[in-house]
Amino acid sequence: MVVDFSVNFDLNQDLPILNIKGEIDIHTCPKLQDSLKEFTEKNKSNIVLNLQDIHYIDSTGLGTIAYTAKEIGKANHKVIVVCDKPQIKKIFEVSGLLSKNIELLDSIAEVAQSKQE
Amino acid sequence: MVVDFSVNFDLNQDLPILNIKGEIDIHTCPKLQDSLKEFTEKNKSNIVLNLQDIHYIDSTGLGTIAYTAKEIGKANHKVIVVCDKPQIKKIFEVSGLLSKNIELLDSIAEVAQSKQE
Amino acid sequence: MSNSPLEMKITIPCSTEFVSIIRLAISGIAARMNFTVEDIEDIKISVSEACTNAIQHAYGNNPSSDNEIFITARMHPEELEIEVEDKGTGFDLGILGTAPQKEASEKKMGLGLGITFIKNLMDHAEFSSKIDSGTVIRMFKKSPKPFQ
Amino acid sequence: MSNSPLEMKITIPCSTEFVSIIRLAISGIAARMNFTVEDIEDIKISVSEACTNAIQHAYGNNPSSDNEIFITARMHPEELEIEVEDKGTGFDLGILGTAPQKEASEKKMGLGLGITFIKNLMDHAEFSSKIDSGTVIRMFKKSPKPFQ
Ligand SMILES: Nc1ncnc2c1ncn2[C@@H]1O[C@H](COP(=O)(O)OP(=O)(O)O)[C@@H](O)[C@H]1O
Ligand SMILES: Nc1ncnc2c1ncn2[C@@H]1O[C@H](COP(=O)(O)OP(=O)(O)O)[C@@H](O)[C@H]1O
Repeated sequence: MVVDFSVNFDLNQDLPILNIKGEIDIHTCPKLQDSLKEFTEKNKSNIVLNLQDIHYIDSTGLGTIAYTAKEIGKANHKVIVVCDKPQIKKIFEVSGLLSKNIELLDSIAEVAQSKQE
Repeated sequence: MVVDFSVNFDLNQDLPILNIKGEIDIHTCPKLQDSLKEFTEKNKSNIVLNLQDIHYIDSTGLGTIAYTAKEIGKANHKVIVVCDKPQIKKIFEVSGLLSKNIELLDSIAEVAQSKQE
Repeated sequence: MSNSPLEMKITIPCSTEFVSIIRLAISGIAARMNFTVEDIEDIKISVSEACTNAIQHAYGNNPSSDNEIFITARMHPEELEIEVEDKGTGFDLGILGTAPQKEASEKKMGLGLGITFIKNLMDHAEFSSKIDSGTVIRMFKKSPKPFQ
Repeated sequence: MSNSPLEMKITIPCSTEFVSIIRLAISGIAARMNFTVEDIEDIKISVSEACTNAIQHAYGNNPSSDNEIFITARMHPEELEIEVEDKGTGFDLGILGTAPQKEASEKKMGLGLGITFIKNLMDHAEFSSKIDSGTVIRMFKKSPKPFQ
């Protein structure tokens, strides 16, 4: 079914986490863009995009993530995408988007780990 | 999504149970009809239709159940429909189908209970 | 933006496997219009029954890509309108609810429930049918909050 | 039964909220044709990207019931064919993959990924476009077992 789309910041973690739920497509993407813009204007740090509750992402969603990565990359920060769904991971891989400042991890737990390394 | 439809008999219970999964509509109904026909030809007893894993039923499904009830009603047997989904229960109620030989119960556990009463 | 309501049109062949796809698409539209889960179920069943009738009665259950069913969803600001049209046999609306119709329905293992469901589960429904020309059912459901 | 493939046609207005409904309907068709979950995802994304392009580029993101997008799914015995057509601006296919196009895409926050996805995720895709007249994309995916 058509699931509600929501974007919520969790700032009480080591790194700020954006929890996104639903489907990211041309219809819902503007909401994500707004949230990310608001965030990057206020915060100067790495950011975690939690896509565990996302079951669809299209090129507009990837474009928005790439744009954010470019913006925060200027200050040497990066976007950490958390997702373990094979179909979503595949889209990131086909897109050729993964680079040194867009990282793809399987779980939030791995974020903490990768920080320590 | 479009879910697979399946019909399975469980004859190892007090009463024979037909476990039905998926959506009952004009497309899947013939399969249900065949199973019920096969059953009523071989068995002379009450029958439990377990609709707990059904998320849709239409008038063709109700028609098939009513037909079976009529057939086995000739030998004073009845159809016990098990279902606790409000939307499915509503359809049975709007249909006006529930009668002394089509009974609607919320759980398999209640079948055993209603037998003892 | 033009003033006419947003409209989605779907054409399916008279073939049973497409009815569940229509239910999916119509649920999607209804969810976008903020209908409740219960209302969405009611709409799904009503549209599904109209399509089922077209397949069973209008085209005599003869699956063919020539026998088409036309479904139109119109998203009005305050209600969803759905039209299901076939170009099949048509029927005499006067028979609805009569004894001979009940008998005829039962012969085909039907219960005369399809139209009963549409009338009971939608807010309003209009039927028109012409022998040898086809049937159109238009059904309406008020949306919980004004749309757009 | 006629020999032409079963065909489902959907017309939507150029409005973003309909793209998810197209995905639902297309998943339904693909599931009926026994495609794997992975294939269904690939088909969903490809069709969705084609619709998104029509909304963004063909009709300049101007939601209107006059600007329509036409989606046709044809269930061939061994493959699913999906056509997405718009009557919008059209574009020069020659620009695809060139540096100026990449630049233009990026200006619109795009990545030039839509068509890349379609080409990579479907077995085969054909593009045709005419300036001021519109664009048609036809895409094909072989089904795992012959259908029907
Ligand atoms: N689209 C249609 N084309 C032709 N006849 C129809 C159509 N829809 C309904 N009918 C007629 O109206 C009768 C009642 O329909 P319905 O209430 O759905 O009950 P049922 O399908 O169980 O017979 C049908 O038996 C049929 O004769
Ligand atoms: N339906 C269409 N109508 C007009 N132009 C289109 C259409 N589809 C694609 N294009 C053009 O092709 C370019 C590449 O499309 P695409 O690969 O989807 O990337 P993006 O949408 O990110 O720019 C678009 O920027 C646009 O100029």
